[in-house]
Amino acid sequence: MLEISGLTIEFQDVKPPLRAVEDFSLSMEPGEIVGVVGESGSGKTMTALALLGLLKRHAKITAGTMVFKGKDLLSLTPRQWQDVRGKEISMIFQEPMTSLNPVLTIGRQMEESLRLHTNLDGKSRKARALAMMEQVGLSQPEKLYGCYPHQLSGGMRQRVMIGAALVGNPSLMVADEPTTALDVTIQAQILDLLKEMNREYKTAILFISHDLRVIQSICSRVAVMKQGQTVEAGLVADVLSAPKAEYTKKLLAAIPHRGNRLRKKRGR
Amino acid sequence: MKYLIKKICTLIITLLVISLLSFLAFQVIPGDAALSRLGTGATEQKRESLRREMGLDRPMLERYGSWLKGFLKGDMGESYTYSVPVSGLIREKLPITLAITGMAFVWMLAVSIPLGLLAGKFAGRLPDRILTVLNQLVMSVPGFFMGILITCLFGLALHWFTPGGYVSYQEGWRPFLGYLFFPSVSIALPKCAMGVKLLRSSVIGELNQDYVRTAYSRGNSQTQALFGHVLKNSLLPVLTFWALAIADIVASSVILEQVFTIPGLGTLLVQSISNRDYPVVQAVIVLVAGLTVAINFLVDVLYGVIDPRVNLR
Amino acid sequence: MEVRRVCAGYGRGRKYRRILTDVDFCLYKGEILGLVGESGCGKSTLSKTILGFVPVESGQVIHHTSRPQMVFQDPFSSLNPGKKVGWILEEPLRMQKIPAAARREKAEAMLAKVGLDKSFLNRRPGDLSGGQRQRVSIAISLIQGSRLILADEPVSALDVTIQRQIMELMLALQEELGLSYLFISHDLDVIYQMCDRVMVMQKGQVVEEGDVERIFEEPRHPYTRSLLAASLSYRL
Amino acid sequence: MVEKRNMIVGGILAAAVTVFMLVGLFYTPYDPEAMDLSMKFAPASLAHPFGCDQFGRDVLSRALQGSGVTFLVAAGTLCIGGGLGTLLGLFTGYFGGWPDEMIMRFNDLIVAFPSILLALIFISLLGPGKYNVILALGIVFIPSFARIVRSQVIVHKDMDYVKSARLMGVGHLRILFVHILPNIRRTLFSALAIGFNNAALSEAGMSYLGIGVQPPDASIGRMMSETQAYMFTAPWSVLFPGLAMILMVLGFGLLSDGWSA
Repeated sequence: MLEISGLTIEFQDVKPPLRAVEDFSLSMEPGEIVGVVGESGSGKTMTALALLGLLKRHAKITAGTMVFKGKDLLSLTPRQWQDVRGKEISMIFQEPMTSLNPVLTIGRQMEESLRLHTNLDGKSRKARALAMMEQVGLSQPEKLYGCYPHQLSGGMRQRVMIGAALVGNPSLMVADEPTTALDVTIQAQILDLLKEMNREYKTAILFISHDLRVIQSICSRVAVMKQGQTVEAGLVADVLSAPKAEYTKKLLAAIPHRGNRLRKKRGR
Repeated sequence: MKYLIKKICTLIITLLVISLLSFLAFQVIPGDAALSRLGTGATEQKRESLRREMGLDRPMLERYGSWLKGFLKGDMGESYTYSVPVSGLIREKLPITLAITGMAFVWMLAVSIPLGLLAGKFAGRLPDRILTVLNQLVMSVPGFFMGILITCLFGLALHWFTPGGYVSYQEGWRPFLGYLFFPSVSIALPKCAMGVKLLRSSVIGELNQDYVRTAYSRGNSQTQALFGHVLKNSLLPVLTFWALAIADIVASSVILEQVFTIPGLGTLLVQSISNRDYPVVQAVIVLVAGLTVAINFLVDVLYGVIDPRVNLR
Repeated sequence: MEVRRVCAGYGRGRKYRRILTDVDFCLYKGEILGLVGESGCGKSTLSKTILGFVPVESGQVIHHTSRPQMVFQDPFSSLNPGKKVGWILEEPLRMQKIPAAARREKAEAMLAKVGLDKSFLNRRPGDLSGGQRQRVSIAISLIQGSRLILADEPVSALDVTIQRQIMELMLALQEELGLSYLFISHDLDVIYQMCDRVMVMQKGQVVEEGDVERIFEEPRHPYTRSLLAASLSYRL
Repeated sequence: MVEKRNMIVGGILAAAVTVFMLVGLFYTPYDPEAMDLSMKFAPASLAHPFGCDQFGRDVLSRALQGSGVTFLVAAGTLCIGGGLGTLLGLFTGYFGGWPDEMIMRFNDLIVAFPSILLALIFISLLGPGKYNVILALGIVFIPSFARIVRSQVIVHKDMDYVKSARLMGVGHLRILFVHILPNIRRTLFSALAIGFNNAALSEAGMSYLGIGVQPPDASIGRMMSETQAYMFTAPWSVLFPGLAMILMVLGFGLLSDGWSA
């Protein structure tokens, strides 16, 4: 369904141009959840933005191809991009507060993709939006419909983001650190929701995270990135149990986990 | 609703404070009001009787009360210089100043919103650069100098209007407003420049917000994102500027009325200050202050309408 | 240090909102006590209360040793952006009227202890990476000779590899200097790796307290159980 | 990049204008009041670079003297308004509480009010003249400075570095002046540059209205109100002083932009 190969992204506003992503390759099948993991500066977010053609002006794709359902994404005109975004590929972001427009109602933002990509009238749009809100676990959707983002908690906002991203029934959703800003219990709920939506709608998810624990719980395959380069890729189980790259080993060793207490002596 | 009530309370208190302060200010004027009215040649007796007649012998708070009551009824005292009721003077001049400031405000909105959006959208590119330079220049011209330049260019050189040929509104609204066109433009120009600059930076700031990225990710075009998402957010900070600009417009109108010899409130105020005609000065000040505060109140309410978060604060 | 039945909150008069209710615990010498809970549970308020930034409504905070110091979560805002690292490090010594030469010497020595060389003295916080800043923060907290450190999410803003380095540094310093930490984190795994004892906090109250192994293996309070159930732990 | 260029251009302009004003305080090529009817409306020449006015007075000398007075007024205003306003903003912002509430409410009221009108009230009470103008404008400018400084202090006082300084045993005053103040200096400089402009413009406007600086002190505003009628016959008598004013505002404006960026 999605075939990225040799993707290279450069920042061209500095001299010499800075390579943010180098020779990135990835393929995804329909309904699959694939993870990209890396520390800050690894280029994982740039890759995600490139998939929706949302790179800032000074970041340029200098090599590689991105083919989505037979369409060459890199040759799309701005007009054609608009038809892909929200309809074929949608995206959710890390900060559910700032990623929602503060002065528009939840309802207006939920049904935006429908307004842009379908000919549905206001009434059926609202019906679809309300049904979707129900599905992403927002109780009392009628009441929330007229609310504004600041009236919702962080977890609810992320549910709204997910609902708004799925309401147009896209085949791929890019999720850029969707649970990083949330508490552990909320994080678990949102991850469950994403898995459920993935089952329900067969929407493939490209899951970007810095946290291998999250990747392990939701993804089937993973690519490990470091400073723009893919150091390792494969099935999550393989990569985590038998890492080949030095960096992956280092990363795995650094993850806090309960098999390895750093505190040897105990004080009193 | 709670927000509105709170704002109305603030408005009333503010108005009271303003009236009290301006009343007190003109109570501590150096020199005796009765003295300045009669001149130094008057006898002690005459002054005493006048003081009683003017009510200057009563306690301060009582005088404030009766002054306020009179003011609200439209009785603003009597001008020292012209010996006519102040309210009459003001009623005659008020429409002139309202017309000129109103026109200036409309020009400001009409020019700064589209240009500000344009400059913000094309930030760093040619239209923006031209606008920025132009803006910087316009902002640097002192108000009265702008008036003089415009008089010279459009009045003396191009003969599009007759400098000093003011036509009263009693003689006809069209020539009246026609004469006010250039003065109001002179007032509005620097404010336009400020407005464009502010809206531009506000739009640029909003365009960098995460929610704009979200809007694009749902398939909005640049124009759709600009008008559907960015516009409302970026107008919020500019709204505050507009409220302040009204005060500035009123202030410039005082000066520009002089440049274009228009007998409005500003001219009246300046003359009264020179003549130490305190009742007139006081009335004009309180009136302008009241108007400014009221307009600020309206802007606050408008803010509450546009920004849903306000009700929480 | 002892915290005895402390209630505290923000605001005055009618606007007062109580954040902490009857928080009661001891921190022993040389111990690392973890504090875990979700955002808004009062973790940060507790540390501010202990330091005296938030007034105590009732109960009391007793310091048996010197005044505690703090390592903050956000290394970007905890260092004055306008000053050089050396200036910041010397500021507490300046307050104690220590002569300039001795100050510089001490600052250098302290930087060495946290693994930074003396070239850092002349750099500004803006030029440092997150991990380096957090090292500087630790140096500041130690330079006054305090042996009790409150660490409010000291590793949350860092990448895992850096996070690990800072955790190891803190443990090494603890052993070398016999420090006591109150270690606040939202990450259960970090707490497990670092701490001797742990307190679980919910809505301003400590709902469960005990040795790390005990809490993780047989949690008693339902809230602790739900936290443990929700937290993703890396499994081999 | 653009900011840096603005800053350089603005700095040069502002410096040049300041030198011009300072010279005007001490030296003029001719006696600004000396009338020479033979030179009435003389255009610009080597002897009179800015030409002469309706009484044959040298426009350059008058502009120099006038801008000297303008400088004095603007600087005096900044000392009073900027100085007191900054102090007020620092203390109210840092300590907060009810005095802060009260003063800020009062500030809101005054900031919303046309500043030149406020100054006119003071003038109408104090009477016109150089020093009264300084006093009036100075008082009127306090709230705007207080507001700007306060908002910045509030941002900084909640940052962790201030708490960290408290833990180092640093006193409130030292935190305010040594730790926080240097971090808000750019905003402060920017406000001062804008304030200089506003003060100079207000002085010019008030003098233009005839209720600002009084003779024998010269003033560009009054010069222009006198020569305005001859704009067409002798444009230099108005244009040159006006141009001087524009350059000043432009210079300080660019400087302010550069600092605030």
